[in-house]
Amino acid sequence: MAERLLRTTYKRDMALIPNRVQWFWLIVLLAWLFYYPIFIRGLPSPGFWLTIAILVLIAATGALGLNLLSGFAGQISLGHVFFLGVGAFVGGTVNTEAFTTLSGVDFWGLGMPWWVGVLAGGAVAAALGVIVGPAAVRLRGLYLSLVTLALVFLGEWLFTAEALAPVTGAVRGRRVDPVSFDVPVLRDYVTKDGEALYLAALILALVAFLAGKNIARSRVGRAFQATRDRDIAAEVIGVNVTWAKLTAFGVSSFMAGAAGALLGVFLGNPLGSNFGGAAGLLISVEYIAMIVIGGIGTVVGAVFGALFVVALPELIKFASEQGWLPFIAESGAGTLDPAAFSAILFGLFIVVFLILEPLGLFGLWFRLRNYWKGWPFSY
Amino acid sequence: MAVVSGLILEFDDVHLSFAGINALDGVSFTVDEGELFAIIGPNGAGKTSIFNCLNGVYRPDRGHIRFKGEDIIGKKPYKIAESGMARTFQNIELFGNMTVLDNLMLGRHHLFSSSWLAASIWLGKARREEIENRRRVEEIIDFLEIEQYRRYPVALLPYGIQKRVELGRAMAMEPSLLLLDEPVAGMNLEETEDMARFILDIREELGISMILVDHDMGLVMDIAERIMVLDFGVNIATGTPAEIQADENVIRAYLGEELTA
Amino acid sequence: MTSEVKSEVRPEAEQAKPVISVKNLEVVYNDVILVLRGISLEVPAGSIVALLGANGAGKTTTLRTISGLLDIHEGKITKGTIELNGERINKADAADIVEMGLVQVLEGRRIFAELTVEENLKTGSYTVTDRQTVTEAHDRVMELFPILKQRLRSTAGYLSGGEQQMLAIGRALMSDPKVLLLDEPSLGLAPLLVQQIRDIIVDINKQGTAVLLVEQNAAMALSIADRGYILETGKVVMEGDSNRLLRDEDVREFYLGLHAGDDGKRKSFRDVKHYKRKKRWLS
Amino acid sequence: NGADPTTTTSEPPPPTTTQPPGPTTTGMMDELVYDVGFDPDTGTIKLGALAALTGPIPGIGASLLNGHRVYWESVNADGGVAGMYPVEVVVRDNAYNPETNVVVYNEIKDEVLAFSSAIGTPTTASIYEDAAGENILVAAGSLASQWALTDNVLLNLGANTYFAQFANAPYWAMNVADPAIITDESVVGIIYQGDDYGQDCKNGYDFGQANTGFNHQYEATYAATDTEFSAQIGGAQAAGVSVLFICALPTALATMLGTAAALEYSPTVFGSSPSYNPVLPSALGGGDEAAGLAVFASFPYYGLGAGPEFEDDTPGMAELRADLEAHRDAIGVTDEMINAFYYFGYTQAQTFHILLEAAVANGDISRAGLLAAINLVQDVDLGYGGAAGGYGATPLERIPTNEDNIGVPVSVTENVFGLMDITGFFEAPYMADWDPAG
Amino acid sequence: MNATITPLIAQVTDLSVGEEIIQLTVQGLGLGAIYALIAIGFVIVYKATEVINFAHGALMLLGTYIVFSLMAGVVPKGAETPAGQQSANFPEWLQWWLDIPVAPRFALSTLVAAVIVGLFGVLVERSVLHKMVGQPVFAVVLITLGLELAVATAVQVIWSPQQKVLPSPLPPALKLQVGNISIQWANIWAVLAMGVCVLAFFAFFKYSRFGVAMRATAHDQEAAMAMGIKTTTIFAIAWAIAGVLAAIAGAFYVPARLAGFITLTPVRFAALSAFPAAILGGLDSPGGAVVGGLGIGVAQVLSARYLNPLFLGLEFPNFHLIFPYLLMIVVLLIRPYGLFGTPEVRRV
Ligand SMILES: Nc1ncnc2c1ncn2[C@@H]1O[C@H](COP(=O)(O)OP(=O)(O)OP(=O)(O)O)[C@@H](O)[C@H]1O
Ligand SMILES: Nc1ncnc2c1ncn2[C@@H]1O[C@H](COP(=O)(O)OP(=O)(O)OP(=O)(O)O)[C@@H](O)[C@H]1O
Ligand SMILES: [Mg+2]
Ligand SMILES: [Mg+2]
Repeated sequence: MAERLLRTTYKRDMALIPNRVQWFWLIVLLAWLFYYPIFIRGLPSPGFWLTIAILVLIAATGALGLNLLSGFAGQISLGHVFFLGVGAFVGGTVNTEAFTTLSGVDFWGLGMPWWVGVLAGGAVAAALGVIVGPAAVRLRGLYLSLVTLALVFLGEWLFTAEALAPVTGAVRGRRVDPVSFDVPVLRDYVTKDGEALYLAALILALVAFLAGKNIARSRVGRAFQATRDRDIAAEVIGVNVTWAKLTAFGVSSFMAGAAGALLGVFLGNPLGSNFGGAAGLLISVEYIAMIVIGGIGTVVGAVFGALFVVALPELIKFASEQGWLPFIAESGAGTLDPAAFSAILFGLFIVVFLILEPLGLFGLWFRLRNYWKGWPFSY
Repeated sequence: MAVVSGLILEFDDVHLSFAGINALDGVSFTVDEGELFAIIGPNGAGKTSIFNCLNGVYRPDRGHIRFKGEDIIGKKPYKIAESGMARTFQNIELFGNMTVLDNLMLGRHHLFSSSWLAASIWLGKARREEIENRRRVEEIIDFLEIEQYRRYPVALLPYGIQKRVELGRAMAMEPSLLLLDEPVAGMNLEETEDMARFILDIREELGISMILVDHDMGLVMDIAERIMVLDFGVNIATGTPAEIQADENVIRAYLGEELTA
Repeated sequence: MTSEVKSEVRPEAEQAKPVISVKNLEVVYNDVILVLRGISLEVPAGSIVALLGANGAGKTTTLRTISGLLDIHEGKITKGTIELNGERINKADAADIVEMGLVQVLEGRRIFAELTVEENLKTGSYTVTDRQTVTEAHDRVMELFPILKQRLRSTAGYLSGGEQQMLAIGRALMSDPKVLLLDEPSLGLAPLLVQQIRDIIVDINKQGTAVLLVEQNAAMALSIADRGYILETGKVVMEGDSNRLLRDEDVREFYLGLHAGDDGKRKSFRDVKHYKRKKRWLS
Repeated sequence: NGADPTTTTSEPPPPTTTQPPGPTTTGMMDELVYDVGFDPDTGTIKLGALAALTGPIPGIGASLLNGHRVYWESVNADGGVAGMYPVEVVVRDNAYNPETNVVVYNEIKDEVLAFSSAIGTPTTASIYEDAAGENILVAAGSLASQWALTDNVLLNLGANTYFAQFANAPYWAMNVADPAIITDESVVGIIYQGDDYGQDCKNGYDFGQANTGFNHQYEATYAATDTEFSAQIGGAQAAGVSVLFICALPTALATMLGTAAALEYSPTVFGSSPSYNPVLPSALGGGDEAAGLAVFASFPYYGLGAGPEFEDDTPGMAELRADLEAHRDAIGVTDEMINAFYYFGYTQAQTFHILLEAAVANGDISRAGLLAAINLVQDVDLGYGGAAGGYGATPLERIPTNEDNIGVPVSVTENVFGLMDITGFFEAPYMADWDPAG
Repeated sequence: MNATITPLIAQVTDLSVGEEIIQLTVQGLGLGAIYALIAIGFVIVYKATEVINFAHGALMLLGTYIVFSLMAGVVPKGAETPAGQQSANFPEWLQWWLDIPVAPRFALSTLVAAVIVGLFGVLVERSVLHKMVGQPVFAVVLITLGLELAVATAVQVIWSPQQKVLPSPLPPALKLQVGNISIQWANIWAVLAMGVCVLAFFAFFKYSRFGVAMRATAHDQEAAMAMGIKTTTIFAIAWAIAGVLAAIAGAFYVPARLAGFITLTPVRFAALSAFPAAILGGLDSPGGAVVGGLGIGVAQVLSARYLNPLFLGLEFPNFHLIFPYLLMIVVLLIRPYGLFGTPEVRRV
């Protein structure tokens, strides 16, 4: 136990998981995450629990990226969905074989393994992320946010353009093949496309989380935060703020693009208008909601936030459709039916939650953790 | 690099103006290697503006600034920082959400060379660098006696400690010229004494040249070797503390009768 | 430089009824951090009272509590009362307290950086409806700080540190307050200006404004104050007539830098060794 | 497709026609084969409906769903499918959002036999491949002709695709209408929404143009969020367009026509469904329906894919009205829900019902059995006065109808669907040549 | 079923290119006036709180439906709500209201809606945002987003999601002919309404002490309070004004932009389309909102007419969708705080 209190080397002090207790819980958590698809096989509506989990993992990856950009580097971006879209189409093109639809439209495709698609989606998104550069260098705060909003509309315009049809399928979207693992060991573990996608999304999310943690605690993360808090002072003490901003856009777009590649798989037929216009803006805003509700500027916060924003509305809906919530009209009655009720409830939930806990779930978690740390001598 | 013997800084006929205000109107001075040079003057005289010109935050309209023999006008602030100029600020410019450790590590940002990709994997060089720089930062923390605050977000620390952390951050940059903008403003006597001690020790132990700006005449007169007095962007006197204290112009424009009495 | 200003104090001020009276005040931040541990102090009408103490002692907190700005810092009064002119203001809104004539100059300038100097001054007269008063107050501020007059249309955020401090004080004077709380007004001001500020405070006070003055520059503060309080970690450890405080050995050593053995002369900073000392009143 | 967790990878579905995998069939009908979504104890068939009850089109979503529910309610009132298998519809809201659609689809797909209603083209696109992998039949709440190419997505026999609407109309305007509306002197143009819907219209228009050779001179797109159309309308005007095809949503159509009227530009307009809406005249007239109808007549306006009128005395409409009256209170159908989307939902259920009946008659209501039943349903007459529709064995034959019908606006008091059919169902001779696959 | 209508040959008017540009500019100004009205709503809340109010669209929606209820004589009852004027269900004692001629009734309805939504804005501020004083700006932004979802869905539930018709004195075909140029009355009134709002706004800032107080509050709430500024009053005023502007914008949006046809979504998301206008002019500048709104409106129409065909030929349709954003980016790269926005003070 002494080890838990005293750290004798800097190496140990700076380790991500400095003690055995934390290692223990981490391993429990990981084991549970990998066991999850097997666990839910026995539940009613396993498909629901699996899709929700996949969406949460994909969203968490995207949110981790946005959190580095907005939470750490302070560049609030409304254009995140654009990079998800780039990832979806590029990733889809890379991991799907070329094909021709029945109506004779040719699609490009490389038929590579899923992770190549993920990397390619990330790389292309990162490259495009840097185009925001000139604006990011000159603009600040909400002005920059609203300029990144342009990406949402630019994205819709590009993704639905007939000229890019071999990649995006223009207005009709493109087909994206499922993820597959050609590993015999996993035969009983991955029995369905959905489980394969879950595994891929889990691996990606874990990698993104680790990378996010490392970036946050390294010189890069510090430079991001310095840029966010006081950019002039940061520059004076030796931080190249332009570099920091571009790196932040690059890294965050990379994660968005990688997440987008799997989102494309999830959607099966990603469509330009999913990633642009009003629908796209809502997605961007959802990502901002994730990092704010999770706790802005904290790496775990992004994950909490993804869980809250993606899973909660579905769970409320699930609950009200199961009839667990009272006083609701039947679906489609055009009044307070489960769907409308869930939407109102979710809206109010955000309001109430942020009033009570403006620092987000991370703030809540922080307080709980401190409470338990001190237990039984809390306060 | 052509180092003019003994001079670390030459500030030569610098003019700077903002929408009709002449903040600096042809100011010249030099700082010797290892010297503790002070700049004083009434509020709005242009002291902070001189620092901002040195750092590359402001670009003078006219004039030359040579640091270690190299003209630095037009260079980016971070480049100037890399070449060895560090600074504390009149209004504390620490990163309030970050811990003392992180603030100090930030001072060493330019001493790293690993890429963001390496950082995200935290292997090899990236990790080695983090650990090595951490070691140096701990030395500074020991020196400034702020061990107990190491992991506190700086925003929670008392004002006097924050000022000390800011000094630590500047030290962490391994500078050859240190600019101190009102390091003891708002401090009580005890803290001022501590700060004076640190400044003197830094100079003695590390031999770093310094430019000190402050309105605490006790401090300035006690520790500065040479003082320049600025009024409305014009250099009205330069000399030793004793000379300055006796200067009629300086008394009229800045010191007032009481202090010298 | 000690106490020649003292003699100007009118003797009746000592007996006057307090405008501010704080009794047994206890303040907690975030429900857990106990900062003031039962403070009592009084500001008699028409007097200047100095509040001294180390960093973090709770001086700013005391002022905040009086002017109703505790809420916004997640602070709470858990015990004690505050009275302004005999009226209990524990729960009063900051804006209402200003309407009652009490204005605070916040620590750290806190000017509105994006507004011009003139607009900043306008916010100071927000509560005043009488145009005449505003014009007079404006003229007075211009007279006190001529440099601000040249800068009326400048963006306040671009003023130098000292100019901003002047603006902060000037802004508070715009409403012609009856009670003025000053939190470190001399911070970052040139020596000449510190003298001027001191004179201004005396001047304002002469016009009937009571002043509660928080200062690190103890010499300056005590030279004009009628009374002084010394705060350490949330408690009043010493209080009294400022002449008495000025004679106190500890105060002389720790607040004025004058040492008993040195013929009352200040020791050079070069000679002060870096060591931790003990204050007698704490031991 | 792979998004969806329970897709068996690439292996063909287990055969269900010979031996049911579930508990052996007992009770009702010994030889009935089933797998998912059928409760042998109660004989209940469970169907899924993916509806848009929040999000961008909750009004349309509610109408469509209610038409659907009323129909099944009436089926159940008669004892159910084949008079003995009642239908239970499990409804989920997809908010017209593909991502949500995948989630809710997965939530209920393991308990339902098929999806008798799934609103929207982009939403349906997100699930149909997964559904195909599991032999799940999906009835699309969409008029996109692309569904003709899929094995497991069912088009509504009671409605015409956008393609068919625009491909047939020129023929009617040139050869049937008297006097001809499009002549050699006519300059023809098209304004369409820049999405999959508009694209389908545009393809139909192009096909019609290629076959009739009308003088096409102008083409412009707009975006679904646009509220200002003077550029598109002004462009048509400047190009001298005298017959304008518009593929839009009601708000956009109203705004376009209002702008055209203000610009004193009155081309003959052909609008796809659902461009027209029965309350549009009232809107265009500022609340005065008669004034608005006059504006429509001044172009004049022809509504394509008009469908029947509410008061038609065809057997189909008689039944629709009767079912509505009988069950509206139970379902909660209000007056304002009764519109073309209600009709769509109703006929969609009707189309689906025919398939179910065929499957039951065939003794197999497993998922594969239901899919196979598509081929059993040919030349069905829904009873609305049109030619028979039906499905064929190959995707290319699964175009339920290549017909169109055209109506003109009338007062909503005359016809709650708003358009008076002036042509009946008709099909241009060249429609037989259409090959959606090339 | 036989064709009863004889088709006409379209009347093609011959506008010269110059006239056509004027005609399109006039239309663009009508579009821009609405953008400006909405953008001013953003500006006021931003000015007082530095928050982008995502709930503005929901306030607009609420205003629109209140105007609808008053104009069509409809008491909302969820799914039972009748669709239009034909089925008005106002009680007997309110019939006199429906006898008022349409034009004054529209003006009165707009006024009533403005008051109600203004009060609703105050209510929202008091009950929710009030508690967020001193909290991180983005938490507040998100709260407005949560409010948007709740309020907009509540409107859907209260009035039912089915399409409605807003009876108004401004049907789209009603126009003023000036030479060869037609100007729709709906546009004229939109511009007038916008103008009146802006003038009232300027007067309010000039002749009341709230203007400076509002900016002070946004910048530093504590310092503002120390100056005796009741920051809660300031916030309430800002939200009240935003509510009033939203209702007015909603009332004019439907006849001028949607041809009197109400469905939820276009109104709800209308506010988003005014972002470029607000930012182009400078987020804290009402004058900027006007210039930005009108500028973007005109640019959008002209680009749709003259640039779209070019891009359509390249298989990139609907260029006019992104043109306002491109314009916005170019302006911001030159002037980072918009045309008239206040630059942030940045110094060390
Ligand atoms: N960025 C700026 N824009 C406009 N004016 C400026 C700017 N920076 C400084 N000034 C003006 O230049 C003059 C010099 O300012 P500076 O901050 O250098 O003074 P200082 O000598 O540091 O004063 P203090 O002792 O009060 O800190 C002041 O009058 C100030 O208002
Ligand atoms: N908002 C807050 N939340 C929690 N603790 C606080 C808060 N504000 C102040 N404190 C703590 O309360 C104590 C007293 O603070 P205060 O600012 O009143 O001291 P002070 O005497 O004014 O010091 P200084 O001379 O540094 O201004 C300090 O320890 C400080 O850390
Ligand atoms: Mg300065
Ligand atoms: Mg203080």
